[in-house]
Amino acid sequence: MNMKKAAVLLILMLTAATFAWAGPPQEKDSQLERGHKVYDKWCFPCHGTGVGKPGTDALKARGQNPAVLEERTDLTAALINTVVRHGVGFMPVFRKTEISDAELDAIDAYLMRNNKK
Amino acid sequence: MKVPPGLSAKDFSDVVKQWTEIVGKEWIFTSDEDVEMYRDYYSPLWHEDNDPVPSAAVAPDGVEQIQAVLKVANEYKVPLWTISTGKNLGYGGSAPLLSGSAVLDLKRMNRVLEVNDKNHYALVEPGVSYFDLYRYIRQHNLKVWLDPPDPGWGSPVGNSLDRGGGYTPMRDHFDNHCGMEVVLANGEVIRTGMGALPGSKTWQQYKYGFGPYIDGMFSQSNFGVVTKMGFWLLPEPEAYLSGTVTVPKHDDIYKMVEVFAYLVDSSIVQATTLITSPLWYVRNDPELTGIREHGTTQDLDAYAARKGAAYWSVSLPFYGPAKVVAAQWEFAKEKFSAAIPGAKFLDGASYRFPLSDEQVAKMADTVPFGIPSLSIFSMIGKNIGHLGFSPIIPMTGEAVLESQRVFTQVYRDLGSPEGEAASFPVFSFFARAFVNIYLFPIEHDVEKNRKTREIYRRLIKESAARGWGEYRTHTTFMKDIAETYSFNNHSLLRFHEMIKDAVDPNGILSPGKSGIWPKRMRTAKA
Amino acid sequence: MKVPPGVSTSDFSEALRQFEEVVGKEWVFTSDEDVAMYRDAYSPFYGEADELVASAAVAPDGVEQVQKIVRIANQYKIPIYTISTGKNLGYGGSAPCYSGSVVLDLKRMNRILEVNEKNAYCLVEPGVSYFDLYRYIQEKGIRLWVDVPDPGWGSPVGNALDRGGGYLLPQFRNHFDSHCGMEVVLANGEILRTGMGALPGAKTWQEYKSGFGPWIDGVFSQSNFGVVTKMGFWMCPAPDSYQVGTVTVPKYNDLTQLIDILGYLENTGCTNGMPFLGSPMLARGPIGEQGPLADPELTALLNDENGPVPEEMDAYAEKKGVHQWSCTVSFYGGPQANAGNWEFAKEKFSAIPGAKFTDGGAYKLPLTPEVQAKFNLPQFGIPSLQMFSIGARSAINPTPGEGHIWFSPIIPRTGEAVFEANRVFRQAAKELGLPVPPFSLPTCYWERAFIFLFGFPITHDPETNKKNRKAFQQLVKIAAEHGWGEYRTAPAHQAAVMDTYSFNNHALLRFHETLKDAVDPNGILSAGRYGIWPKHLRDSHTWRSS
Amino acid sequence: MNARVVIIIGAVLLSFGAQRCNGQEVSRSSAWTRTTISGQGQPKGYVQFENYCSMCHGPGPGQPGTMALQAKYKGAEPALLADRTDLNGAVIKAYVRNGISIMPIFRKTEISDANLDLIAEYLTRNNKK
Repeated sequence: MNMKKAAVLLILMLTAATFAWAGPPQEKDSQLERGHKVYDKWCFPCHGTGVGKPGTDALKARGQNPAVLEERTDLTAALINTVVRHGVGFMPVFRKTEISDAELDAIDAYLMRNNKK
Repeated sequence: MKVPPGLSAKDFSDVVKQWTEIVGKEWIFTSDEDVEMYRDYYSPLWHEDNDPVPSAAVAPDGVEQIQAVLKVANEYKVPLWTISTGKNLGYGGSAPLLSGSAVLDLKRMNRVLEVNDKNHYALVEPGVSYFDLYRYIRQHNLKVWLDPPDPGWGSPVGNSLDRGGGYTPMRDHFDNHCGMEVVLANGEVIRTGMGALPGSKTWQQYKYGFGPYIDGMFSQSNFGVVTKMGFWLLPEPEAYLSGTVTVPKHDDIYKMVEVFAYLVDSSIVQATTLITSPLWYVRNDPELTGIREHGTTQDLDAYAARKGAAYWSVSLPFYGPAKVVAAQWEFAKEKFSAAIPGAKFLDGASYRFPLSDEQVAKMADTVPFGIPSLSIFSMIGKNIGHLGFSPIIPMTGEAVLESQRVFTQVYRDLGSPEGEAASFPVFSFFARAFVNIYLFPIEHDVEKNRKTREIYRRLIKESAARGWGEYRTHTTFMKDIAETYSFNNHSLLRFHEMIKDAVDPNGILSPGKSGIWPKRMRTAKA
Repeated sequence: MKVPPGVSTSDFSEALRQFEEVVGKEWVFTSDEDVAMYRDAYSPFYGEADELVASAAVAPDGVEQVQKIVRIANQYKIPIYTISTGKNLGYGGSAPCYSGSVVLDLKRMNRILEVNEKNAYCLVEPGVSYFDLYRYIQEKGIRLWVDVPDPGWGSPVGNALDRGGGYLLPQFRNHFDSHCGMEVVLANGEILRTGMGALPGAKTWQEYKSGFGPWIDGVFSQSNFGVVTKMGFWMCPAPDSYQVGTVTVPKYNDLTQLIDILGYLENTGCTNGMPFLGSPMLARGPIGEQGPLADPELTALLNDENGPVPEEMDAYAEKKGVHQWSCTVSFYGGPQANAGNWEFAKEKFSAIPGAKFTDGGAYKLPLTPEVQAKFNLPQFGIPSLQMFSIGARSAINPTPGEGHIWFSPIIPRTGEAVFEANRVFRQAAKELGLPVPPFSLPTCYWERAFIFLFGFPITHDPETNKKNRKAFQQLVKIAAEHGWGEYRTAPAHQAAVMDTYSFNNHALLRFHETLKDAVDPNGILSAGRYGIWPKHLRDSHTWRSS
Repeated sequence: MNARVVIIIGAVLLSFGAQRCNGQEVSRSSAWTRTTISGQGQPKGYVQFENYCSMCHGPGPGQPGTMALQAKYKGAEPALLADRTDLNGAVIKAYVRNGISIMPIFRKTEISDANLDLIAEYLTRNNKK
């Protein structure tokens, strides 16, 4: 799927419904699909679109553009893992019983899917 | 590797080896990096040497594994600290009270066992978060609501056992639970209420069962590991309406609270709201602070009139059939107008249910409509964390005034960590009493946190002196607050200790929770 | 003079002497005549050797005296049995569970300590009866209602601790649920206060239930872990208006949808009064207004060996032009809100084809005496003893029995459960030679669950009582096999019922016993109550079927 | 106690749910809506009788005691205890201290001997001397 179509599909999906959770990751899901589902479960409530998303609001207030993590193309696994495992600002730590290492790798893959190669 | 107090390194490595056989290498955490993740991220002791950190964490995925873990813990007298999701932030998070304890992390036990939308109840494990349960309900298109607390990432089991509250008519979470399964310290499994009857058909329908009702013993305590809990849910109401009442004068608070109490006690207002003063937004105006210091209530009234601001305001939430919520609002307006000359009324939001996803997307605060969110974190300012100070005060005007006066006086004496006078919003989370909830900012700043702790401890004393007690607190202050409940030479705490020694003789479950220590640690602690 | 089992005569007379020093000679009862007054007037063993009787009774008039008595009992290992008013008739009355115990009679402790109108609560001692509290409120013109059970001579403390129920709004008619704060004398004689009461000078003892740390109040209900000497209760502010209405539905299977809709209306707070299920066709309505079934054809349909056939019942109902089920719902609150709620209820019930409605009227409160006479007093917070006119001698009941005890299983809040319970209990009644009930509808005391109430007559004929006891315990077993457990029962059957709550090899009872040995090591408090025996009596008394 | 009786009671009692219904014409007395009983101008023992006995033996419909005595004597004796002239202290005390039919026992902590004497005095005030 070329990048442009993926981006359009993504935006469509996000604005269509804030409740985008597509159920728990299945065996057959690709790494990207797994990452997206885990992201929706754990990160969307703070970093999603729409009103009252503290993570997006905080990043917007700090001048981060785009503030929505899924729209960024500059995130790295190292940065994501540090933030998830050590917390930043009022975002607390997420333990391995919450987000396992495998799930964190899938989130990394999902958030870096649009990075320039 | 850290070792729990009272154990040798060799013993603890035996323990870790046996636990690893039980839960598997992936679910036992002993490396520094892993253990650090269990620190309380909002700890008021951040970066100080007595900031508690566990020696290890073990994550079972079911009752059998818990029983096996407890068997080993009993053998070696390993102090454990049970958490459900560990998101009890502001009250201790995922860290133990006794540093070096091993955390029993139940997050992996996240099965939604049943949701029944004909008799409106759910049965869940401790690891199920409000988000998980909400998603389950949406996926199965069930016509019931949850009652989430502000942050939705905690769990119904963990939050209700710590006696948290929410915003819909089902706001008293512990009161709305029905039936529990508990693993005792000796590894035995009991089921409370109707659950003790094998094949019971009413475990989530009748709370008490037969004989003594012991569920309350497992809340805010360390007498067992709760592994399942049932909850009564609210069937989806037809409509919601809110209306705001404002009164002009300082002394109108007496009558306002009286009418409010009548409406709440008669179940006309059935959900959580808060009493505020519009003057809070200008609290730093020197003219106002001057009047507060030296002026009379008439001066305050004149100031409010000059500013065109009402002195007090309360918004009333109504849930029910559309015709009825409108009638309840009219009835409430009649009562307030009859009691308080100059009372004004403003129609607030009104909704018909179910809400569309588009409506929800545009709502800043979905929690009063049973939809979990984390938007609270957008509302409470940008410091790292928060620490709740929450005394229960009577539902009277006198108590509202006196609590504001006493608590702001403490700030005046000790100086506020971030410069401005605090205000202590008065919430009606609980049916018959108010609760002041003040969220102290927690910073990654040792000096500021020390100051916060000093003020916190002074507030505890000032409240106790006036007959107000806290309903819940952070692990750091559990000892201080347990000590204020001292009737008849601490007879209640001694009763708790009597039960603790009977149900947990080796003292392995959550030592120190709510001030309850096992026998072998009491002598050391006293 | 009787002596408690396991106590020497010398120890017992020394203990009695010390009791007399504490409460005065006048309030220690040892003569046969006085002690006989503590018999359970409705005992299932009336007049038999196994009747549970007291050896003596002692009546303190305050907490300090209770402490002294408990300490004396500890010293001489005297089994004592606590009663508040002793009017727990049908559930044990004033007699002990462990025959030969000394009854600790708290009736003299009848102080009303506080009634707060603004925050709608009271604090009372165990000897205060519903009549006393109601009279106090009437005298003072306090605009609060008391939630009363059927008989008004019992006490809020005793009834709540045995988990009885009443007739007003849900949060009040569950009496234990509506309590707030307790004072308890422990077996070692120490006093503790629960909830906010543990904070000296607490201002919210009757306003916030659970205090800080474990909430232990439940441990002292239906148990023997302490002597409760004070209890607070949330009371109902006098409502503005009352409205009532009845829906009837034609078909046999309509009952299921009727109950589901009722569940929705109750759980959303729309109908806040206590609902009543009835049956115009079967003349099942409130107790006392339902004579035996007149029409043999209907009785035959009901007693069909595999239970009533819906199509046949529908045909009969149509022929007679009568509806099969009724549900009466009521509303307390502002008049417009009541009317709105009744309209909404009718809308919801109209989903059942053929549903018909009768408006029972809307009334400003308090009711005028003429209107009050039309309604049942407990639903307006007025205590009475009218309930006994059902069991007493009357035109339709020329030779009454001596009393009643209750078989009261909890069944799910569904139509299916009501049909199944009737099928199961009708079959059991046939097999046990009991009078077969035509069709029984459950009561709606508790939110979210039903109680199936069966009154067993008590007679003064040992043979009849023996037969009824055996039948009672059979019904307990049969109910348990279907997942239905009793919520409360008389001492004679408490062990048998507790035995059905046997999950994981009786783990719950063993947990109760662990607590008992910790809080009452000498086992002096109310031995045997709800199946909990002290260590030294456990092996000889615990009744285990398997 | 013959079987027939048990059946009647059984039929009435077995579906004895402590149910109540309203809306239909059901008469209930409101004996207990009065406030505290004052003794002025009343014979000795009137207040005690009203306090402890009137909720079952008072006037008006739905009074279990009055109904029972009406069914028992069918008018040969007044159904209201207060109107009886044939009672004596011993009989009254026997019923109160031992119970009769579904009337349970009243202990001394409920009705003291002194109050019971006063009640007996009240109920025998019209006996022929």
